[in-house]
Amino acid sequence: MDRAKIKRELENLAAESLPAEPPQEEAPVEVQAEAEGEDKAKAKAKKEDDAPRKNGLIETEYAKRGTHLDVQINPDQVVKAAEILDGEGMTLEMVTGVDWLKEGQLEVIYDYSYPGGQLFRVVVRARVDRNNPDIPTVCHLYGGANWHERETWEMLGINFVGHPQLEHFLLPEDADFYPLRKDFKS
Amino acid sequence: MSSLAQSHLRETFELNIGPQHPATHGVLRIKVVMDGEYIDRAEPILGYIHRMHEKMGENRTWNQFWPNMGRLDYLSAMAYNHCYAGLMERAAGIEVPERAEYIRVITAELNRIQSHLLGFGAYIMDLGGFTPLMYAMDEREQILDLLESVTGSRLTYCYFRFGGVYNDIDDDFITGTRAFLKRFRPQIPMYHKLVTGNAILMDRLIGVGPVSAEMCRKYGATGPVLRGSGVNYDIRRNEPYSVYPELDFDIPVYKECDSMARYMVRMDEMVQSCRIIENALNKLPEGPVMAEKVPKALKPPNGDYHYAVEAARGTFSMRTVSDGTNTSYRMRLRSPTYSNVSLFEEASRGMLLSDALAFLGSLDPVIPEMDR
Amino acid sequence: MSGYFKDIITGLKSLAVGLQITNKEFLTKPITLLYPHESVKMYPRYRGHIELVKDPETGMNSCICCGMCEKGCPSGSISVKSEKRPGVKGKVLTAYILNFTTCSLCGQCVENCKPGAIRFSNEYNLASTRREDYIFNLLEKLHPEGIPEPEVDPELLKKELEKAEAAKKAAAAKKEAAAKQEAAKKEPAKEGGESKAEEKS
Amino acid sequence: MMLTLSTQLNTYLIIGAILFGFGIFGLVRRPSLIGMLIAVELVLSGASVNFMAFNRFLAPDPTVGQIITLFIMAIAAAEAAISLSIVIAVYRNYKSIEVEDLVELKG
Amino acid sequence: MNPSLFSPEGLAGVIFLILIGVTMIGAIIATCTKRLIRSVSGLAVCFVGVAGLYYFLNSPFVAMMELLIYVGAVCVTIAFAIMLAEPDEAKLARKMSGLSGGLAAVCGGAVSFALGYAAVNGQWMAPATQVNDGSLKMIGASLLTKYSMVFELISIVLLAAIIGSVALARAGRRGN
Amino acid sequence: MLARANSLWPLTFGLACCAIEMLSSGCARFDLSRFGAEVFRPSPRQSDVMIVAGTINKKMLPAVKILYDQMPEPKWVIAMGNCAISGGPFAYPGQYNVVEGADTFLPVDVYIPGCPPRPEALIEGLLELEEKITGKRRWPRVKPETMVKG
Amino acid sequence: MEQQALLDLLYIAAFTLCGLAFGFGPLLIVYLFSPRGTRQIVNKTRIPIECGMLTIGPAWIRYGILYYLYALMFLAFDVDVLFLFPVAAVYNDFPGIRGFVEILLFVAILSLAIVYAWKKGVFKWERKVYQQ
Amino acid sequence: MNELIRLLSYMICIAAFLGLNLAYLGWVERKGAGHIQRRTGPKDVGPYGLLQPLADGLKLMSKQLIVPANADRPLYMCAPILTMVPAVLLFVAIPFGEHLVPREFNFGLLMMFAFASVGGMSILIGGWGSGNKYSLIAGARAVSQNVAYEIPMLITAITIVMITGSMDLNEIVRQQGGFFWNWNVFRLDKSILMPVSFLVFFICSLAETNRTPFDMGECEGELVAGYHTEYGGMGFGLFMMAEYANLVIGCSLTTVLFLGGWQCPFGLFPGPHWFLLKMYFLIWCFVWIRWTYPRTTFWGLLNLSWKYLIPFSLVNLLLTALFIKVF
Ligand code: SF4
Ligand code: SF4
Ligand code: SF4
Repeated sequence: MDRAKIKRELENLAAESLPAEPPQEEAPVEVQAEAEGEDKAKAKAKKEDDAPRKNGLIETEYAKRGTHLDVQINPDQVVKAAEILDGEGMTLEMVTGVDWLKEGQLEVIYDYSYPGGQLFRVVVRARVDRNNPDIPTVCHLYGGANWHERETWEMLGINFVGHPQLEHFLLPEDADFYPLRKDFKS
Repeated sequence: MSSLAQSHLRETFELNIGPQHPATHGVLRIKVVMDGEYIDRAEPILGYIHRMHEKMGENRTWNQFWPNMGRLDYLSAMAYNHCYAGLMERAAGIEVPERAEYIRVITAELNRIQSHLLGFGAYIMDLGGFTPLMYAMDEREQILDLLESVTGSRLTYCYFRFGGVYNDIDDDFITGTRAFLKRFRPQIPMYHKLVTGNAILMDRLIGVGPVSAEMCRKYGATGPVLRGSGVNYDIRRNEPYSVYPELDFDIPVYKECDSMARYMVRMDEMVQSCRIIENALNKLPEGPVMAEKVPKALKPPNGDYHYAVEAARGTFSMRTVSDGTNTSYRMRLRSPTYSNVSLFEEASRGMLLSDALAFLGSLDPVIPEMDR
Repeated sequence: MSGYFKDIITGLKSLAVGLQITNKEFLTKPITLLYPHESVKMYPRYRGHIELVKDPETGMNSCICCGMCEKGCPSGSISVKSEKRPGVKGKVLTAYILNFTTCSLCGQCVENCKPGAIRFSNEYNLASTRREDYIFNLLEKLHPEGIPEPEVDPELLKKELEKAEAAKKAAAAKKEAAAKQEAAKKEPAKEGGESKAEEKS
Repeated sequence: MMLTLSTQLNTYLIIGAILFGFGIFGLVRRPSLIGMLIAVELVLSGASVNFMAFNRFLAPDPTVGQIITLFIMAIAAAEAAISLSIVIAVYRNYKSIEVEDLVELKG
Repeated sequence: MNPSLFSPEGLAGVIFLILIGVTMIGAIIATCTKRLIRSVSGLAVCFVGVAGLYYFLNSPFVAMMELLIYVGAVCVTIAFAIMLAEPDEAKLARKMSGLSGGLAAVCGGAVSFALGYAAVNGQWMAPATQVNDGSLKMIGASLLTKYSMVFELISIVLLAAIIGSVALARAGRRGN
Repeated sequence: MLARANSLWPLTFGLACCAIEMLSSGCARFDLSRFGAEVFRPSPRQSDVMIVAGTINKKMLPAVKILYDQMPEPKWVIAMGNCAISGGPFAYPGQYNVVEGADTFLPVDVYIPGCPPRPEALIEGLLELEEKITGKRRWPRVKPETMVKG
Repeated sequence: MEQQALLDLLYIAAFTLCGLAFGFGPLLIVYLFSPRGTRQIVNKTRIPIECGMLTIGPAWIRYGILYYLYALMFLAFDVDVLFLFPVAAVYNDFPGIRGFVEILLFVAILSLAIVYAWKKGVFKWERKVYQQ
Repeated sequence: MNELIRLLSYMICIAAFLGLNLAYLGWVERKGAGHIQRRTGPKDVGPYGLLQPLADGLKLMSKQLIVPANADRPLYMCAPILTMVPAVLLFVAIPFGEHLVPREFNFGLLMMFAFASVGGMSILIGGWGSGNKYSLIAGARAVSQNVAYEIPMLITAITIVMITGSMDLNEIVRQQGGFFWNWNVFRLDKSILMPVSFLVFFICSLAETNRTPFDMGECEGELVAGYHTEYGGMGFGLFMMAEYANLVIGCSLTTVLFLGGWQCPFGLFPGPHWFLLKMYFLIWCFVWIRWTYPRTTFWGLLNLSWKYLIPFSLVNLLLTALFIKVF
């Protein structure tokens, strides 16, 4: 594992993804975020951290976040990122999703770590549109992603394109809801 | 000719194993496509004990989420408590008194021994031997007594708090723990004599269920599974948390990659846990067990937090997305057996049925933790 | 071929060792605890369902009906019913309903209770044929012979009456409420007895 | 009369004949190879009964018949083993043990 | 000459009748049921009966061998083969009825009638004298002496059977 | 009746945390076998009492129903743990996956509360069931005591 | 039939009856005393047990090639071994080496079968390798 | 007539003996298991739990029998009865004492094997008749195992026959009179492998009775409850009873063939008590072994038979043949 190399390549990737997101789209996101700033606590927190992040790579403070690198990229680049990290011997710890209801987006989070001597944790995120939540699968690279992606699909309705078996997993077979979406009510 | 071409169709049939089945450690269901005695495909089906922990994380306050941690992996609840405590302390920037950390480590390691004991017993029971389970449970009761005297419950501990632990340990506990260690240490060679050395068992475990290190990496398997595949990876060492860096212990690693290796890793980890406990008891400092000024209603700043601990079955990590309120925006629990068992499908291909179940047992799954 | 025989011999030896061990265990005394005939004592920290603490001095509970336990409970198992009685300081607990069937014994309620009016009981062997048995009224459980009327403090009553009679001023009432609030704020996690003492003074 | 049947040669011969007949009946009737094999076993045992009966009532050296019967048993066992494995082999190749299907496949 | 019902001879006669019944019922089950597994069970029942007949024919040894070999081995093997080859009998049931059944009945009836007729009407000569009692020891002795060839032959035949069947069964094994 | 009450064979059926306590109660310290109830049968056909130990969720529900159906009469159900009684800590308004109590669909005979109940409580539950079957209690009742530190 | 054999037969028959009684008796009692109806929730009492799931596929499956091989071997072997019985019974009565030679031959031929099967790998239960 | 009375009285005695054994072996097993596992075992039902078997039996009898919908009804019903018949029948030949034997058959040993082999078929049809995959697989396994272990058992028995020249069980016992070195286990002059042979026979009888470590038929870990998965109540009870009856028979046979039956080790006071002592000791060994070892795998079990037991017993057979000729 070569931390510098990973960082470099991910940075490239993130840089690539920057122009892919037109700046107009970013604007409403921020507006929305500000709109929700009515919440007092939120506003206070916002000073320290702004929630809707732009694409790009951040080097985070491990002691504070528990991760070293945090990179946000376009959905179509997750496979690329996975390839980079796989090539460096990283393992995919989990895949998960977050529903950003206010922004109308779903975020997919990939947690990578290095199962060797050195400690290195990388988070890769990608946001997809809530109405059209398609993202390529990384199953072919990481067998373990299979179950995680399946669960993410089940819980949040993120459609992993190319996933071999996107069926109900934790929920009963006839479940027709996405329980972890923020607008879910049983 | 076409009918001849079909002649080598597989003569397969499907078999349900679980959810109510003595070998699946609860309610795991495995749909097996069998080819005679061989497994063609074994697909685990989860969800029979899915308890919405992640959703509950979103609509309970940080404090109210505590009981869930004890019920994820009820066998090593302490480690899970530890993870949640660590996560929130990282998020809210709480300093934990040293004594509290030591107590956490001691109880978590006791809990680990307890978990491995049960895992050992249940595993041998899977393989048809009942007596080791009883012996293991007997030892386990001692640990439960100790832990009960501190925490008040036997399984589903809810003992840690943000910034420390619920209440201090007393001298009875310390002497009790020492006495237990003294009593327990000679038991392990006894288990080895009774069980590990047994020719029948060796025949069943050695070479069964090979899982390579590469496969572990691809599937994100951790804990004894990974260490049984020759990878020296343990969060307690590689991503040190709490006071583990100050304690001295070894990480057992076996290179054989088979069920026996995983089993041996667990057995050796018990010995190491004893060492850790002894060490920690010796170093146990005086002081408070609760940080001062921990707000009742915790509101960690906006953002993502991640924390990982080494639970009895592997890396348990939590990722929470806080939006600055007193509940989490998203709570993600990464349970070790979820990843460990996910490799079962690939690894069990072409195994004999009984081998596959021996293999499954060696992964030591706890189903409620998988399903969350 | 030598491996063949070696296998047999080591195998048989290991089997014999196993038999030895179980035989030894067979001859030792069982450790079973004969439960209905004998039972263990619970640890002081044992967490049974929660119960109200009986104040040794007054024989009453020390709940101030603040509702913190109710609010903090993750599973909503607690509901505190209280009312204001003349001559008694603070609210009076009329019913403390614990739905034990949803409780997870987490301890949040006990932690949240500032006056320490509740604690874990040592009841570890509950079993019944009816589900309703576990919706406890802890107050009734505390006083199985019937809930005693709270002691009416004559001075306080007098004071109250005086106040009521003397002016019936809204200001006075307001003042008292303010004082009460202050008292609640001032005394964090005080023992029940103390708050009682305060009540008397 | 009924109670002394066991001492009469004819009883055995008739039983043997009936068994034999059942065997033939089954042989014709059974559509599947294994069914036919079962029928053949019946035929063989019918023959053995006859042998034993003759041996008991008529033969000068009663060991001969017994040994022949034993030999028949051995042969029957061998035959069963071989024919069953043939059946299995056939089944594997044609996915059927029905005679008609086999005939069709040949054509 | 008729023994009383409760003398040992009489009881033996009753047992003999029962055995005949068992044999016949077994044979009927073996040939007439639809499910092959049932016919194997019938076959086993029939063999139990036949073993009893052998017993009445003064050769308990052969009777025991019948049980051991036919019931304990042949039937079990056939049952295994059924498990492997044709567990669902629906198709067979379809073909059981009709013409073939009638034909079979006629064939079987004719054969057994012919044989039975021949047997009953045949002029069987009673033996002069029996040289030995046909007991187990005598069988053993003759196997060791007079019929030693048979003895060895049996083992060779069976060896061939084992080798043949193993080879055959493995030949079809997938992957080979 | 007495015979039935003293030979209650439970179904090996553990769902979650409470199952571990069920297991412990079968083990050396508590030993259910004293009452002839240690014969955990894996097949519902051979068992008399179903100990629902743990959370039943919507996916498991049909299986539990089928298992109950497959048990031959006379049969009993023990709901062990708060989850089995009412959904326990997981039953909150708006939840989507937990069945709130085994008695919503099973005729439960004995309820054992706790999270998890101690093994003694399970034994007590069995005794309670015996009492229900025979109408008489043969066993002393135990009053809980607290250890005094010393 | 001789008296001896007759009595043997009677004993066997009597004990068979006894066995049948042991078998039928309890079932009869069950038949008389057991409850008739079963409390059901989803009417699934009589479906086969499959760990609480509905059964997949037919119950009578094609199964057991490996056993089958063993069964075949067993069949032949068993029959073989049985022929040793009468020989063994009289073995002592025949002085001379002939008996021994015969048994030796017999056993040798028998063992060939095991050797063959061993060589052929019948006793090897290896993990199958599937090509994906 | 005398014979008839004798027959009837033996029948009654055996039935009583058997009934008692079937009930209390279960108790012994549970109690033994308990003590081996540091617990007490059945205790509170009657003194020392002695009424436990009674309670179990009564309960099983009052339990409903459910015939699964797609079982093969006649086969399903027949199987438990059929397993019971040979198990009871075999007691007819067991010599409890010199004169305490229901019937001395001069082909007794062969008869034992012959009727025991019928039991295999009943397991098979039970497994098949249940209409359940687990039962079917487990039935096939159990029979396959029974079958595999019958061979070494037979070969060993043949060795004994060769030594004693008789198949009459009582005669075999009689020949082992005197001191214990005359027991067949220690007859090193007949073949130096005799103790090994005893071991082989012992292992085989373990396997034949489907006991752990060879309980493939039940293998709870894999196939729910084995071939009696679908049998509830008394159906299951019968299978269990047959298992215990077979246990008694297996141990009796081992005692008779190797341990000198009713003979006293020191040539004093031979009698049924010695027989029972030895038999129960063996049964206890079975229980002991059951609660000590894990289960073998299926192929391990078959291979044990084919790779070890059969070659050993064959070698022993040859050695015996040789020794008899040489000495
Ligand atoms: S212990 Fe926890 S769950 Fe139980 S009543 Fe108290 S706060 Fe609620
Ligand atoms: S927190 Fe304590 S004082 Fe407040 S209502 Fe609850 S029990 Fe009473
Ligand atoms: S009642 Fe508590 S311990 Fe039992 S299953 Fe539910 S959460 Fe787990």
